[in-house]
Amino acid sequence: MSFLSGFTDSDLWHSFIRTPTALVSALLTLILIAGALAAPLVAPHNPFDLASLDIMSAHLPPVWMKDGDPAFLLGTDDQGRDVLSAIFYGARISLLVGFASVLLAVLIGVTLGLVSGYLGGRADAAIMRVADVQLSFPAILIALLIDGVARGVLPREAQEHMAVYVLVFAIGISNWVQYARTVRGAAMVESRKEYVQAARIIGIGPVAILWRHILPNVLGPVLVIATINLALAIITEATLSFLGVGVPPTTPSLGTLIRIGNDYLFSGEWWISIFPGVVLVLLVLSVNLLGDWLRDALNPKLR
Amino acid sequence: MKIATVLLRSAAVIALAGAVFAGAAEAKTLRWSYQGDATTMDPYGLNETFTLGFQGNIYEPLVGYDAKLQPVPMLAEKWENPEPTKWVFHLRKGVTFHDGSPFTADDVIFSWKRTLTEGSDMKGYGAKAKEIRKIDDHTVEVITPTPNPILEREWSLFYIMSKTWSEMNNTTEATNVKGSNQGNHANRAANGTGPFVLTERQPDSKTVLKRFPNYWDKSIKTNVDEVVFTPVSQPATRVAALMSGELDVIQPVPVQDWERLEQTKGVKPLTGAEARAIFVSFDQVRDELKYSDVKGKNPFKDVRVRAAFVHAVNLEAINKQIMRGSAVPLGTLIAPEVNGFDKSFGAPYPYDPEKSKKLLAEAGYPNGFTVTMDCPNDRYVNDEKVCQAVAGMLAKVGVKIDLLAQTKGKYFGKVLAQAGYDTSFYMLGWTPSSIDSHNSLLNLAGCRNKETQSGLFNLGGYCNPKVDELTTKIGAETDQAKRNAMIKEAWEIVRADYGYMPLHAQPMSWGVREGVQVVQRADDVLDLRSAVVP
Amino acid sequence: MLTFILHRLLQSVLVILAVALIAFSLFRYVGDPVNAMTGQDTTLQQREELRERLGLNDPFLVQYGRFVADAAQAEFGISYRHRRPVRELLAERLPATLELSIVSMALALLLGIPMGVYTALKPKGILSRGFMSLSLVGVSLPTFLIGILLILLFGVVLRWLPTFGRGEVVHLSGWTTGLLTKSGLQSLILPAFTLALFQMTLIMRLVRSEMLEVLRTDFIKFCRARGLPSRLVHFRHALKNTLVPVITITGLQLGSIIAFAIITESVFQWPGMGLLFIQAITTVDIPVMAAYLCMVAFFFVVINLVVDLLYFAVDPRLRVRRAA
Amino acid sequence: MALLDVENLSVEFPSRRGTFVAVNGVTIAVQPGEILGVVGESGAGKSTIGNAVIGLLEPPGRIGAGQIRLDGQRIDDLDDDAKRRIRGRRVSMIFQDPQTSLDPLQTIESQLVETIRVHLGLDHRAAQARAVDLLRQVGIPEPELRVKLYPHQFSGGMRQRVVIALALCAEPEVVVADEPTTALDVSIQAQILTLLKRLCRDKRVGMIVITHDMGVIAEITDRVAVMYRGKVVEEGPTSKILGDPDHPYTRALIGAVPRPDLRLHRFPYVDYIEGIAEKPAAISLKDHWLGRSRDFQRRHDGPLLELRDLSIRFPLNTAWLERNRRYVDAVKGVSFAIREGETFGLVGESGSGKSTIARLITQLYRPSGGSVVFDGTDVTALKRDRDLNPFRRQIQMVFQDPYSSLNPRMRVLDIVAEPIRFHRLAGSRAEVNRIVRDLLDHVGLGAKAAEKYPHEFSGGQRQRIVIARALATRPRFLICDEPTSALDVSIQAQILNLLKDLQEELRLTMLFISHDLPVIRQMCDRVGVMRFGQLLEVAPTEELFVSPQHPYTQELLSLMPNFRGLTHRGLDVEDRATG
Repeated sequence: MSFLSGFTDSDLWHSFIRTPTALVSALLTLILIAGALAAPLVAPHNPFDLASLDIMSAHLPPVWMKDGDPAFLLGTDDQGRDVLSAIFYGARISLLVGFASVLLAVLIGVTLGLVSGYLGGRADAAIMRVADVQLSFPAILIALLIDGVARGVLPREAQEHMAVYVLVFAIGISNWVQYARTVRGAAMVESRKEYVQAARIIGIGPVAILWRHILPNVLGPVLVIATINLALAIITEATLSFLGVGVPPTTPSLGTLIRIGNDYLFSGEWWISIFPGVVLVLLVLSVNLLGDWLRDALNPKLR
Repeated sequence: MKIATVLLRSAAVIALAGAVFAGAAEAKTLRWSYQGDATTMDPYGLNETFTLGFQGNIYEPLVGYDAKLQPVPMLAEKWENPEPTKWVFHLRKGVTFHDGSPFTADDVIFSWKRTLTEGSDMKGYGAKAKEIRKIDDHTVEVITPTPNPILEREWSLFYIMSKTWSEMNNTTEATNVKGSNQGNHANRAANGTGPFVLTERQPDSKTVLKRFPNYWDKSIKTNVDEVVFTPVSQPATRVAALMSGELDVIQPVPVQDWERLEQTKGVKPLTGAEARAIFVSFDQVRDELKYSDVKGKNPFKDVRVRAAFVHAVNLEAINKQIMRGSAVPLGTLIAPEVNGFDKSFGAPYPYDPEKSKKLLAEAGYPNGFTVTMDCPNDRYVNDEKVCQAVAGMLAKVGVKIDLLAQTKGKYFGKVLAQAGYDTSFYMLGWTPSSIDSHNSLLNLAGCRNKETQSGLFNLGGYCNPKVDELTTKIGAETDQAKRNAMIKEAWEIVRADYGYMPLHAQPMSWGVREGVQVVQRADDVLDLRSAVVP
Repeated sequence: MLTFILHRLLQSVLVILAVALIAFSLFRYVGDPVNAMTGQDTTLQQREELRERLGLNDPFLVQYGRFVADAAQAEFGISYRHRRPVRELLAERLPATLELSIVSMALALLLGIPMGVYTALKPKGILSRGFMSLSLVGVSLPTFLIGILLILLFGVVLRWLPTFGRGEVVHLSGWTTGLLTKSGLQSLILPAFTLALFQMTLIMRLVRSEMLEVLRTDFIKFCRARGLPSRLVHFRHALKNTLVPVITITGLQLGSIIAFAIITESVFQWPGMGLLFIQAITTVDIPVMAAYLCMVAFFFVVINLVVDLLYFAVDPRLRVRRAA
Repeated sequence: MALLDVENLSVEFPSRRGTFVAVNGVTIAVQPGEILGVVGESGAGKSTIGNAVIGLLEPPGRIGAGQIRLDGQRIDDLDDDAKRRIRGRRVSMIFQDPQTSLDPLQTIESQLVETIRVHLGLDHRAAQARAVDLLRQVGIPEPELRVKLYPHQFSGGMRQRVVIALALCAEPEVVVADEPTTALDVSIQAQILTLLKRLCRDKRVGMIVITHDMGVIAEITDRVAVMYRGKVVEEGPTSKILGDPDHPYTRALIGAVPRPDLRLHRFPYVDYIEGIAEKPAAISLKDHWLGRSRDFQRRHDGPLLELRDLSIRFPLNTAWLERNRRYVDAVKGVSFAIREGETFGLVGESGSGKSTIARLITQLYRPSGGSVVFDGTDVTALKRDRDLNPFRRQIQMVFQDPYSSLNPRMRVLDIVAEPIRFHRLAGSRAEVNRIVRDLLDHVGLGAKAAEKYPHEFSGGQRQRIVIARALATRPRFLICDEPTSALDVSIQAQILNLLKDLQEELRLTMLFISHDLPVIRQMCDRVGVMRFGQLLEVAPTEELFVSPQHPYTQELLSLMPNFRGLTHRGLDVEDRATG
């Protein structure tokens, strides 16, 4: 209650409602997320249900073009999948992968960052070495490798259903370092502050201090990185799909849809890749814009 | 348009890169691209159609194929098969290798020996001769271990190397990935008797061939002086390069891009049915499927289930929608071009989902079941898409397919013999290298048998002794009529057993610049002897 | 200083070893190389012999040990697919990738830094907003899509630029360059731009935010209070102080550019290491894959070292601290 | 007509919460060679005047009304370039913190030369010569060599000299010095002030010194303008303003200044500033919750706290080999004892190790030698939290910076309640809330403060919260580490009053750490003087101030600003202090 009023009164809120780009992008993001979540309700067809696909209705153009079929607003792909529905469901997967992997990265990164920032010494050295090693590898490669391993070690039956989680894992693992470094820096600053010393004098243990005192104060930058990385994760997923290690084609994500559509760019069946492409760009763009605004808004120096 | 011309010229500059001899400007150049590179220049390095096909422009066999894949004299003018296990080849006189050294019987014998060296992947070819005797400089006598009626066909890709050259360059053994890597020279350089000379070789990026001025056959109709070969793996990029005029011939063209090529002026698609048959099959050996929700038994051991699957798939639809009508739907495992094909067993099974449902119910799976399908996603034309379509159609009769589509590396690593045929339901394609049914029967329809190498690619383990019997006979039968009768019988048995779910003979699909003439051979090989550029 | 470098080198060796170890633990899952090395008619025995010859049947640690031992002598074995020493192959491909990476990095810097400075100095300007949103569109498109669209536009529709390959290259003692020929330069444009786009955005935004920070510091205020013209204040004082973090990121990005080249190279058929790697994956060419991964790791380590050294050049405070 | 005339100047900062007028109709003037002091507390708008004069108002600030004239010519309405040319050339500025006022990546020389050349258009060589000369003038030894160095290679004082050199390098007519000595140690302060004074006289520069420090005013200014809430409430010759102020605010301000020369019982209550109403009613410990803090029974009858030969060293570098590790001795062999109920003062300049001692006593650091004995128990020997917590409860601390010593994300309620909850000092949640409210009320914030967040409070109020938190464990020993050095003088007076009251009520034992001798004198019974981690001498406060033994102590005392002219009106001086 008081929190809410406190929020609506906060500078963050005011800069938000005063920044059109922020408003628009937030709105867009919400719409897309809502659409993705409500896919089963809003989508005219279920593109993941193979039995419902009729290959004879494949490659139909959008409804407003010649021999377009009103049943398929944005046309169909090579399997007779309704592109519109595929987009809804695909966005769902892309977002799932995006959010889940970011969440994973944040969990790992923040935890390690806090530990190494607060404890310092050996733990810090060790963690940061690992970070360096990992940094010496670009996310995309790491994701590729981890994906390879995961597919190797998982029981093959599982793979179909695991594919998404494998991706989440791969992308998540490949992105934690950034958080760790940021949080570490922030945690170092915070832990030197006197309110932390006060807590220690009282006798409060490290875990409680990290959790109750330091964590809340380092979340700002994390939030910013997270938004930017959400966009990045979605792109990464798409790129991995392009390299052929994405989700199975029977349950395509936006990235997979684009990859499939790529094969038809020249054949004039542009709608198969362009529509998902547009949605992907819109999604990523709006998330990026949000992150952008958030970064400036949360940076007191810029206010 | 002016810009366009300028840049076309600059494109030509690209193509002419490496041209050194005088008059390069007027030289007729063919700029050619394939989705991958010819893996090696060593004719015994890899037994793979494209690699050997490419080398076929530099090296030559004793007996080759014409445009119709019928045997034609190459380095052997005449040959006869006087006794079941004895062949005599009369070698062409006055033929010289690119380095000027003359071609003699010694080269044939040397080459034969070389195919048997450690690094060689053509041991199978070498093994077809027990001994090769030199009668005179231009006659050799080949003793086969068993009667072999089609040796000349089976050796169509056994190229002859120069003994002297190989010895001079210390490449008397086939390229080997281990040890001293003898023969690495032959891997990068070449010295054949063919119409083209290898002048530049940058693996995966560029290979340049030049016309061999004193090639023995003056009658070939090509007017190409120089060939610049650049592999381009991304289909989109490849097609773009053709349309932008940077290439003259590309293969393959994604079938869905044909329309576009037809509409674009200056280029056109070139298509025909390939000798490669694409099919799906079932694990009929294990007592319980590895990847299925049916436990304790193997539904595919029941012919009704196999039949149900076969009848549930609408080949016409797949052909129309995914292959754009370019494939030839099949009811057997060989393409029409393959020796022994016959409509009687080659026509597709009728599409009848109702029957499928009924059969499944009879077999005790009224609600179908779930099985994982292994499928490559970068090996055959639209392979992944076809698998999806099959999955979709099976879903309609209640069978749920989990599709595991992987790159060929992973896919073959999983399903082939070395991995113990680790699959329950898979897609595969096959071109008999001899363009003869026997090869397909032996590899695909024969009961698995490590000793006789029979059924090596029979990943589902379909087995019917009658077929084996016939296959052995066919292998030895020298009377073509009798032989083809037996082939027919064998294929009919396989069909009746529903041992496989044949899909289609996949299309060859090339793209060429307007005015460029090439002959499209059913084994998807581009024989430059017939290439003509405007 | 010296100890620092040594320390770093030691660390880098560890990194590379770790990378190799990880890489090797993966190779068991990427498939069976033998299939890519043999034709369909090759018999089972022959395939088995081949496996034996390649030592693929040895335990994983043995293979790893062998690899490390060889790698120590810059010997990465023979490519299964090309049947040539991997060293040669990499040496052939290195120039292409480096040229592409460095050119696109330069592109990213040349465009990114000025744009960043501008957007920082005129945060509210129309042009700045334009840059910002434009740059965002840049990062919001998957690289491969950008590449294909560029090909479609400039290659097929306009026919201005070549769509693939590296054009004509000039050989200079073990190095090949496309920078000296018309066609080479033309073919460089599209891939370099595709590759640079993402980095450019990154750098621009980094410069912007850093610049904004610096512009708020006391010493800048003092510069103004001394009546220095804005030109001096912005470029002599502010920009130079901005560069320190920019150097780090640039360094790291150069690394990830080399890695991202994988996609760009496979889209534009650029004959570089990335393409080699991708093809190695599909054909399970283990020696190539291992060598490539180690190579990339090596690059990163070297780059990081260079970055650290650059700090000393830029920031006098470090010099002293290290000295002390 | 003066050198610089600021006439009826108003500066306003528009914001979404309405326009804030930082400077409101201010009129001041400076003559050549004259030093005008602008004194006031934070938020009074004094710095804004400086920025307005130099023409560098922080956006969105703008001049609402009035004029600024230099030699009678208006400079506030010039275009940016003209303003730029005046800056540094005719009007220059000196900033508070020498650490951050110099470009870290450029040598002193390049920064000087660049400025000189911009304004005087000399060639490079001449500019160099002038740079060296300037450094000599501001008293930097071996200028020829030092000029090649980078800022970080100078000590704080030296840097401030460099800053001054930079400000003066184009012979400006007016120099605005904004808190020029606040960031420096006492000893350095004095030097810089004399330097400024000298330069101002020699070069006939008109100088505006902006400060909150009456000491600085008394030291160097000729005239003073006292600012309060954006207005100049009183202006006149320094002696007059300090000796016989007319305006009640001025009086209050002066009354709040701790005197080195006499000890007050309580500081006069200043009714001009935000914060609290009257002194909170004294509490009877018998029935009050805090009263129960008397419940520890003395274990033995020695001093309550005793430091025995306490030492700690910090590693300078993290070398692998033990032998190349270098250490700094932050505290070396310090021993002293504090009796129950007394206030012990520790004085010394920054880096003398006094704060380190506080952290050693509170177990934030583990000593590398010696021991801390509290109430007969060697606390440093204890390892397990279970054993330590009772002592942690008894020893609490008040920190220097009220802005960083409160967790910005926690409500005041939770901040103050945390120790109570942790040490289970209250039965029910309701009781906790009651206690917290009571505490807040007691430190003069009022119970409703509990629901708010720290950022809603001013520095002084925050310090009260900090004190409330410290009291919440019902401690017996309170450490105050520079509790007021971040606060305005009037706020400081109140906090010091509060601490005095609490100590009397709760019979707290206190360790009071400060660099500020006058404050020490007001608060402490006995004082220890520290330098370089060592304790130089310990003596009863009055004794120390009257007859210091150690030469360093004498030096410190000699550096204290003299306040002889300061009015004594309305101070309640402790009788025993007159001596």
